[in-house]
Amino acid sequence: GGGDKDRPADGAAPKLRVALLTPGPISDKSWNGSAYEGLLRLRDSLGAEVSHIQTKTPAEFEENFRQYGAQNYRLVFGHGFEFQDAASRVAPSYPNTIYVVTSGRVTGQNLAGVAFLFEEASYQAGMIAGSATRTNKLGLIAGTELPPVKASFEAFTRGAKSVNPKVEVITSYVGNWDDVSAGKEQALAQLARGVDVIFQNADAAGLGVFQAVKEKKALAFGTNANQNAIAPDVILGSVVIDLPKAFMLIGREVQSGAFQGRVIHLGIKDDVVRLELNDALADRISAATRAAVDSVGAELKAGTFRALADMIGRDSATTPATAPAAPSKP
Amino acid sequence: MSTTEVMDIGGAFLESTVRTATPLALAALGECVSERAGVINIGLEGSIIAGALGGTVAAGVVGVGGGFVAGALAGMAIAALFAWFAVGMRADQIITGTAITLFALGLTGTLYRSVFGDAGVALSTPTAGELAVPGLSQIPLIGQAFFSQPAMTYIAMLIAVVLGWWMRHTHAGLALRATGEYPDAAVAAGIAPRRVQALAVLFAGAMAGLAGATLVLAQAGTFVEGMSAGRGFIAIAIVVLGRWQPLGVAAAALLFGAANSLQTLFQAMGWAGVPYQLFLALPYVLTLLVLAGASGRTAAPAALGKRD
Amino acid sequence: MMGRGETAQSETTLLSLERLSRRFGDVQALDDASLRVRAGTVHALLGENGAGKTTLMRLVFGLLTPDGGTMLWRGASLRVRSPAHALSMGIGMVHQHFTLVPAMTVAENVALGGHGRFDREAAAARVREVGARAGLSLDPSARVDSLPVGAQQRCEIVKALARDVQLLILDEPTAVLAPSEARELLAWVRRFADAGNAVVLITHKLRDALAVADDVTVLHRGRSVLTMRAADTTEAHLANAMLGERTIAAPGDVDAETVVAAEHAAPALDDTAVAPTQAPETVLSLREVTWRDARGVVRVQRANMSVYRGEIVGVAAVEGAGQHELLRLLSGRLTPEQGTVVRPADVGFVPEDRHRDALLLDAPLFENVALRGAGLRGGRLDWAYFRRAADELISRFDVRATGAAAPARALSGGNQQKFVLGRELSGEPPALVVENPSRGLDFKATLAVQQALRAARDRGTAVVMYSSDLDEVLMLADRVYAMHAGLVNEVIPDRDAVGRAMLGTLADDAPESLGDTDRTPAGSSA
Amino acid sequence: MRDRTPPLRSAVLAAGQVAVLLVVALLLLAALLAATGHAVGPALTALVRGAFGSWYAITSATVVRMVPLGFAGLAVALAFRAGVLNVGAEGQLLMGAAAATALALPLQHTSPWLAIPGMIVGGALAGGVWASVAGVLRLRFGVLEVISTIMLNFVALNLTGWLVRGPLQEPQHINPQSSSLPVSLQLPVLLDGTRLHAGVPLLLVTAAVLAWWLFNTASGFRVRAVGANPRAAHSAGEIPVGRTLLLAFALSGLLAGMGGAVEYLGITYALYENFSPGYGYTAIAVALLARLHPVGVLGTALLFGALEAGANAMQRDAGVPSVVVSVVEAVLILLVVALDRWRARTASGRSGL
Ligand SMILES: Nc1ncnc2c1ncn2[C@@H]1O[C@H](COP(=O)(O)OP(=O)(O)OP(=O)(O)O)[C@@H](O)[C@H]1O
Ligand SMILES: Nc1ncnc2c1ncn2[C@@H]1O[C@H](COP(=O)(O)OP(=O)(O)OP(=O)(O)O)[C@@H](O)[C@H]1O
Ligand SMILES: [Mg+2]
Ligand SMILES: [Mg+2]
Repeated sequence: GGGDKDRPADGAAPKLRVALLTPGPISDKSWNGSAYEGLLRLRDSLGAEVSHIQTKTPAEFEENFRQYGAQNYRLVFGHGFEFQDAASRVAPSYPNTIYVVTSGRVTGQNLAGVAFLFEEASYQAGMIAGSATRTNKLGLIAGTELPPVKASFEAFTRGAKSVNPKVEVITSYVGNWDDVSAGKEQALAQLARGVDVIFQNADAAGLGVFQAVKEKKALAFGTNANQNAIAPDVILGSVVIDLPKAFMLIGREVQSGAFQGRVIHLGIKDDVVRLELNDALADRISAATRAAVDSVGAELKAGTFRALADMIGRDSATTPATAPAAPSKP
Repeated sequence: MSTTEVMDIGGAFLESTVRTATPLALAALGECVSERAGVINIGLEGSIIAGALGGTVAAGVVGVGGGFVAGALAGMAIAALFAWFAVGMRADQIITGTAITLFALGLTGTLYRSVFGDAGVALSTPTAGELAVPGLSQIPLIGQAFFSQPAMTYIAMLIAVVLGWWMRHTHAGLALRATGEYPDAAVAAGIAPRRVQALAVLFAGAMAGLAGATLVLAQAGTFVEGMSAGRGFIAIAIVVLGRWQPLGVAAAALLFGAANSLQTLFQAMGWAGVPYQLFLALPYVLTLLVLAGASGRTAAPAALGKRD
Repeated sequence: MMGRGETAQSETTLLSLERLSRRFGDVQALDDASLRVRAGTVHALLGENGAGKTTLMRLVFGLLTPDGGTMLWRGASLRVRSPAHALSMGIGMVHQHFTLVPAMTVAENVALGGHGRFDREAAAARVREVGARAGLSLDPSARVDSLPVGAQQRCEIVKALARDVQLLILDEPTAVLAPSEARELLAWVRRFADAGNAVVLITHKLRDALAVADDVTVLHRGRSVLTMRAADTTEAHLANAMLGERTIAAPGDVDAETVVAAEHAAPALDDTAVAPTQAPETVLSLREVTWRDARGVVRVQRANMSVYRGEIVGVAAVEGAGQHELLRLLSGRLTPEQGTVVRPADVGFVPEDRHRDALLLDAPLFENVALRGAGLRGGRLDWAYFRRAADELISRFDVRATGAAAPARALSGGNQQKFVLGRELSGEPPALVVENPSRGLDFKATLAVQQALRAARDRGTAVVMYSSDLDEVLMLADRVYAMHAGLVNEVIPDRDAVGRAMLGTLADDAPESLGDTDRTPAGSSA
Repeated sequence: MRDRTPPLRSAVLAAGQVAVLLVVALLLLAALLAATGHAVGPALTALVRGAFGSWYAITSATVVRMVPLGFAGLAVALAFRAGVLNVGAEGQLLMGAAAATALALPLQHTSPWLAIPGMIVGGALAGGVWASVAGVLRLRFGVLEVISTIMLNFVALNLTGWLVRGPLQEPQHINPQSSSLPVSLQLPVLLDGTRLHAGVPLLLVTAAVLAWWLFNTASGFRVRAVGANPRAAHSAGEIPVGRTLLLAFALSGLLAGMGGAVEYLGITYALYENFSPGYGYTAIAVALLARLHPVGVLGTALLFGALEAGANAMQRDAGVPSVVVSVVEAVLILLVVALDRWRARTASGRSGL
């Protein structure tokens, strides 16, 4: 979408200007695609003027952050942990711009990280997978190994073992996020080893995982966006990050002037992260499992769930997260 | 592990080998012809991605068969642009190829978004089913791998055999080889080297387009921006590995497919502790070792990459 | 000597070229060139290097289009669109530089340009049949790059004949051949013409032209300056025509009389310049030197050889006898696996293929001067020095070039050769090794090169010289070594003695037999 | 001689051709943008503004991008001059960055005057070693470097992926990246408020030194001679061809590795998996368009840097997605190529065989 070129006259209430930097193409139906949806939501609901850029390399992160700062954008999202260092370097130079790094843990006056508690719903997905498997073998496939991916795989494994201690988990990495055929081959290799449920987090390459699962009539979980419709006959459910909702929460906070630099935790409690089951396959999940999953959900909402306490930093939210970043420099 | 389990894993490994090798073989066989005419086409990657998109769009309208044809035509269209510069204008083949790849990756992304919207399509493309050869597909271990594959796999095998024959047993094949070895000799014998080169490049484009269409219509069932993922470059390496002989190229594609399947197999064996990147690097290291082991100077066409 | 009288029976004009012109950038290669080729005749086309001979024939073969003038083929207007078109009309051409694909077999090369299925057997049969008809024997399944040059030349001709041509253009076909091979080829040319066909023969050897041709045309600076029956002219007359009516003052220039005299000169035994009383000082020597190629074939076997200060040592051999390797061992361009080579640090070397082995074609001349000895130099290069050196070389050796900055490619073949020779002599090296120094040069350039070699010898340089033209070896050399199948022996500089030594025990089909030896490991591992 | 054009007239003629091609390029771009539903005017304005529109754009977007492209371009130019088809600048650059990263820890307590050059030298050596692998494969085993360097690029990419999750990962072991370089070890910024770092003058000096070495020293001449005609270099120049080729491989890798180290020290301050967006591949076009001249490389690297910078602005300010931008870049490269060929052809009307 094109940016609105009209500049508000001096003194008039400035229009909210929001920018988004994604590390990959917005046509991936997943991580980047839903962030772009969030940006459009801000445009449509809050009347914001928006801009998007797909960055290719860390060298471009800082440059684009600075460009948006210099153009007085009010809110700039860096979509992924990899934007942390650049954001913390740039933020002090542009105090009027708020930098938000999703999956990040950096904070500052005008800098926030958003920790999506993706683990919570991943745990629930693991419970369902653990009870749905007939072979007791579960597969995990990702593009490359990233912190949120690792955490959610760990939570998924714990959830599966909580209902079925016999399950064995196999992890494979495609090596990139857009080679669909390679994603499919990784899935087929796992399926040949007896895996019958696969939880994938591989963006576009994940489509290949679904294709393999479809062909071999196994089961799968979607991630990031609600991917249930992509292969309704094999996808049990999706672990969704409702990025539009998250963006709206942050956008409203910024608009209202209540923004504070911190790590913003968003999870099941906030209805930003949730497990969305595929109704078409509802019969594949036993009532008992469903009840167990729901009760975990309730505990997560209440903040009483302990099984992920060591992984999820919501309790430590008060202590500012230490960024690996160095002191910033203009 | 039980014997049946070993057989299962072995069978799956071979199946995966052949599947992975098919698009690589198609693209590499085309490139083999183009290089035999003295043209190295780094823009192959561009033809592959164009073939993937062309196949996707057409398959939705006219079905899978039409998709393959459209894929070949799309790959050829990109190759025509390359030929215009690299053969017609005698521009540097490497710069031109680099630009063509960039062009095709961008153009396919742009067209894909304008046809299917920013959100794209996913897994809605019809795909070609497997075609089991009666009897042969029942052979233990290798039956499924070699005789129960999408038709494109058999076509690739057939093309390798036919090309091998064609290069040695037709005058057109001789003309192709002469052009890549010594264009002046071709001219003296009444052959028009530029026409030969242009045709060879177009053929390579069509084959790369087929490879791209195969990725979508026989494997992934979907188009994704950048899904060619470097296969064009691998195909160029495979041509060298196969020593510019069609059957050698097919064998080299299988070897590369095997190395890649080994990588997926190792990961699926759950060998925790070994960094997965080492597995991912395996096919490339293996290729280097094979090249070094097959010592002795490889016989590249003498005029490969030369401008005049 | 060969029934030239009989050809008068046919007066049909096969090819007629009228007032053709063609220019390349600033060079007017053809200005007003005319030529008339009668059926049943051999037509010699003569002219100095750069006169336009090749260009004229390339117009006929469809490789170039004329800027002006008319061409007639069998009386009808001729517009040749491409070599394929020329071939289809019965015009074939054997080029000055081979146009064979080295990596393909003889049969494949001969079949090149056909249509439809390629049948290896049929193609081989065709080679044998055409070869038998023409008296040119060839192994159809041999790879061209394994053949000695003589066989490659035969392959070129068979390739043209297999297309059933009536007019065959031969551009300097004997330049690369040993004398016996050249004689065979010319005899065949005569027979081919006598059968009702026609041949245009481009050559620098006036004697050959007069011996075999019916008609002669001389080109000078793109113009036909003389056309007549060969029977009515003499070498001196032709040489005069080739030199044109220029008045010449440059030191390298000569007149026709000298040229003809030089070509017929007896071996110069009397003009050794270094005082014979001095004990000879050995400059280059080989002791029991053996060298094998990459395939393990012995090319030089236990060679012993000495070259003294102030002499020219000739090497006589047929192609493929190992002289190529011998010269490189002497000049230090190859390292022997066995035996010792004694040589000074600086040995000048003039290889036969100057394009491939001596020049950076796209680099300016002064960089080509700097190339000599580049492997031994360090630090900064003083380009001003090399520019001066190039200028000096250009004037001293009469190299026709626009200046020190001209790229080597811009020079004609003869001038490239003079430049290379001059460069190798410029450091006044104690030793100089030259290989076929006058290949493809016109008589004037040949003479200049020969003079330069003698002058070097007279200054005290130890010169080793190989030429595929035995007469040239005998004319220049003080002593002669003959080489056969890797074995080196000194022989008395007498035509018969040398001829026998270089052919070894083998009979007249020597080149082909040597080719076979190359390909048979059994024959060479001895 | 008669149709030799006077210099002034031919200069005007050449300028005219360039102008015509530029107009063609702009029309093509306009058509492309219009066809994909973008406002043409704002998009092209953004392209120019992003590259040259402000002091920040020039120093921090355009010139900064020129640095890795320039070093990799020099690497490719040097190799191609020697007849070595090094397509592996990408992997060599990554290895250079990785080595510099690895040296950051041991060197961080020494003086920056020691540490910064130390990291650059270390990066350069790593790149040199990586390229030498291809050199040895070629000279010992006859493996064509076009293939081996492509393979080594993939290996380097995976190696980097492992390093940032293994030995070089930041101390908290969360993110797949190295820890950020302390300010004291970063390449100094030359102009406050910009990203113009000391790597820029370093590139200029390197190009000048390389040009001087190639064209004025005996060893540079040997490299060029071997590239121009290895047989003549051996036979007429008595140049050790194998050793000279190996030198070319190593020096080429050295330059690319240096580029990686400088990019790390001056821009990214950390090693990432996707450290390079393909600088090593673009560098091939950079070098060839510069006709393999080191000083020309500076010009073409600047051109490509400006293109990328402008392309970013087109995305940000005119909403032209990056996929369209790469088409625009490709069209511009092809036009430059066409112009180049047109010039070459009008310069010499030669015909073949
Ligand atoms: N393709 C070309 N481009 C530029 N100049 C050319 C070209 N071909 C020939 N010439 C020039 O045209 C002139 C005639 O060349 P040509 O090859 O016809 O001479 P030639 O008589 O065959 O000489 P030689 O005896 O050396 O073979 C020479 O000055 C040569 O440099
Ligand atoms: N023209 C060439 N083209 C490509 N590679 C070559 C060429 N010439 C030589 N080489 C490679 O270099 C290797 C060594 O070449 P050469 O014989 O020149 O050795 P060198 O460098 O002189 O060795 P040394 O330094 O030990 O004397 C050869 O085996 C070959 O692999
Ligand atoms: Mg000639
Ligand atoms: Mg040596």
